[in-house]
This record gives sequence, structure tokens and C-alpha cells, in this order.
Amino acid sequence: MKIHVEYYAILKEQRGCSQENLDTDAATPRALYASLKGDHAFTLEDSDLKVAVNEDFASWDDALEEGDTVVFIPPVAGG
Amino acid sequence: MKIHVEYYAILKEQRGCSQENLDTDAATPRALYASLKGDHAFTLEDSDLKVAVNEDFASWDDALEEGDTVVFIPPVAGG
Amino acid sequence: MESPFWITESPIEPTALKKTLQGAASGAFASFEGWVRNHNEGKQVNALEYSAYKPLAEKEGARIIEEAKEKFAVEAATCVHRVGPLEIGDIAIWVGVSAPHRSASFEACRFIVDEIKARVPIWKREGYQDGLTDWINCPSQELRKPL
Amino acid sequence: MESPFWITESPIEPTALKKTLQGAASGAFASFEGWVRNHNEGKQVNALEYSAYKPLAEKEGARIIEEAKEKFAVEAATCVHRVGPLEIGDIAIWVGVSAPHRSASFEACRFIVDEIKARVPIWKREGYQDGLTDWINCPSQELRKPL
Repeated sequence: MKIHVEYYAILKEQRGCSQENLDTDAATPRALYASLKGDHAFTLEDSDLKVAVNEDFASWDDALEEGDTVVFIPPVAGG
Repeated sequence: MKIHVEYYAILKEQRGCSQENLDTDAATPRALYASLKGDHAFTLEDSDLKVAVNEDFASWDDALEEGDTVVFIPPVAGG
Repeated sequence: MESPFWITESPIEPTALKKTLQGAASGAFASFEGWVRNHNEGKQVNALEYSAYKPLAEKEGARIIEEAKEKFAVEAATCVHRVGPLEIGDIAIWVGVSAPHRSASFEACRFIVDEIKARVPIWKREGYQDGLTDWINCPSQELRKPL
Repeated sequence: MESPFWITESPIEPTALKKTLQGAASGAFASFEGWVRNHNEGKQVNALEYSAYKPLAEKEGARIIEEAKEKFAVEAATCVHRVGPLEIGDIAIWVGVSAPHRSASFEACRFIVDEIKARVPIWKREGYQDGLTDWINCPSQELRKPL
């Protein structure tokens, strides 16, 4: 399944890029993050993050669909 | 005893002037206001007002002294 | 040190006032402006005038700012109140507070506005469409005069 | 209708923003500015950068403003957040709320700032005098890179 992932803030720094297209077996954002965390040694746990799918907040166990854009959201610090 | 009185806001309007010098027997601001209220038909009771003597808040029963400046302060409405 | 509270007859200039509160240690700035409204308690306001007992107003206003600095972790605070005839939309009061953190800036700003409205000898007279006027917070007069 | 919340890379101009909130029925205007400080948690900050996930940040920010309008008797409210490299003293966030009465203006302004800090995907990276950097609110990294 083809998934588009965008990286921001500390994840962008740790991944070394701001976005990529993946071909993945991960059925949910949770599984996708687990796989990426293993590949890239991300320091944040999924419990530190929120997740967005297609430009809105989503649940970690929602089913991913072909062509979805996924963004993992590190702890925010605006203001 | 010579006392200087300044009038502001509704009291200035009801008195028809902004200040005057009085020769009065009133020993306290309370007595002075009672006398002025009778003379000029002020609509406010002393319980509606605060009083200042010589540019700071004072008590209604403080003793007035020769040359004091007295200001009766209607309910405020700044802001 | 200049007084942190004063009465003015000139239009209030928030941008210039804010600059006086800027310090490199301040991360938060809260401010409040009181604007002249076109209505009050259901009546159409078309003229308005503030007056003050200036020496005591400035003394009491400065005390309020000092109290705010004692109560809250504030960097700097200023308040200006305008008097004289004002028009709809004019700024009657400006309060600005800078602080290291936002909580203190909000709380001090609110405290200053509330205390000034309650304690400082400033009065407001409104003129209405029917030609009558009211001294706000004073019992209504039998005889009303045009503003 | 324009969105009441947006992300910008340009300097924030409070005076122009405030004008958009003026209405003849509003008597109270509360605003908040977040300024870049020269220190954070005891460390000297000499560089700072905000970044945002812009589409979701603007969507979530607009939701917060709508919530504020539902919760408080507000006339109008706007918030702008700046991203990119900022310098000490720059405005990172501006929130302005006009309302008929001061309570609602203060409470809505505070609510908006608090919710934006908690919910909107914006990140801050600080650079310190020792050359190290931190992503604020993220566990420290072992390997730190210059900003």
C-alpha cells in the first residue's frame, strides 16, 4: 500500500527529510510509526505523539488507505 | 475656618462651579457635606460618595483643619 | 522614574506605549483597551465625556500598578486614561503588562483594569440620542442637561 | 469570510490586525503577544525558529477561535502565529479579542492562547550560547545540531 509521510520538527531532523512515499504493509498509523521508528531510530514514543491523516487529527488505530498522507505530530510548542 | 472645596462630575454640575472657598463651622467632611447638600440640593447621599482631603482619600469623620482642600468623590466610572 | 499611570487629554497611542514595556526578558505581553461604544444599557450613545480629579487619580492609579507588581510576577506595567470629549471607537483606557510568563501578564492586566474602574476618581457622562445625559453609576438626575 | 487564524513568515503587525476587530458595539479589547525571550529555563537563548504543519495548524487554530466565540460573548477574535527564524523581541504570536464587555474579552483571549499552545501543530527550536539546540517540549536529543 502506498502511503505519503510528511515529517516536521524533531522527526524531520531525525529522518533527514521532510517527506517520502512509502510502500508499506502497515495497516494503521501505530504500525507505520513502529516500523519507521525502528528504521530511523526516532527518539519519541508513539505516546509522545499525535497523528494526522489527510490533514486532520486521526486515531492511532484507524485503518490506513492507499494514498493516505500521514503526519506524526511531536509535542507542540507554539505561542 | 477657611476650607477650599473642589467639585467634580455631577457635583460640579449641581453646584454650578468647580471650586469655592468657604468659611465654615463644619468640623468634619461629613458635616461639611451635610451643609453643602442642604444649600445646593445635591442628589447624592454621603454614603454614595468618598471624600479626599489635601489630595488623598480621607475619612468622613477626620477633623478638618484651616486651609484644607476637600473633594467629594461621586461614584467613579473610569475604563 | 516616570509614573506608570497617567491621565491625558490626547489620543492614546498603544504602539508607542507598548515599546516602553519591552525588555529582552519578557516573553508575554497582555494588554487591554477600553473603546467608546455606541450603546450602553440599551441606549444609543452619541456623545461621551470623561473627567478626572487628576492629582488623586494619578496617585491612586500608580498605587494600583504597584500593587499589581507586588501580586504578580510582572516585568513592567503601564496604564493611561484619557479624559475630555471622546468619540465612538476612541480608546478611553489602555493597560499593558509585560512579564516572563503569560499567566502573570493576563492576571496583572485584568487586576489593573478592575481596580482602576473601582477606585480611581474618573467619571463618565454619556449623551443619548434623545438629548438627555447621564453620569454613569450616579443615581439619575431629575434635571438633565445636554452634554 | 477570511480565516480568523493563520500562520505567517512575515513580521506580525498588531496595529493593522487590531483594526480588523473594531466595531462600534465593542467596548473592550484584550490582546496577547508572545515575544521571543533571551532565556528559557535558565539558559541563554540566542537563536530561535518556529515551524508548523501549516494546513492542520490553520484548521485547528480556526476551530479554537470558533470555540472561543461559542463559549464567550465575543464580538470578533483573531490570532496569527509567525514561523521561521525569529530574533529576541520579535512577536511570535498575536491574539486579539473585541467584546462588548471586558470579562469576555479577557477570558476569550486567554482561552485562545492556552488552547493554541496546547493543540496547534507548531514547534519551537531554541539555540543556546553553547551552540546546542533543543526542540522545546521534546525529550532531549543525544545528538544536537546547531540551529
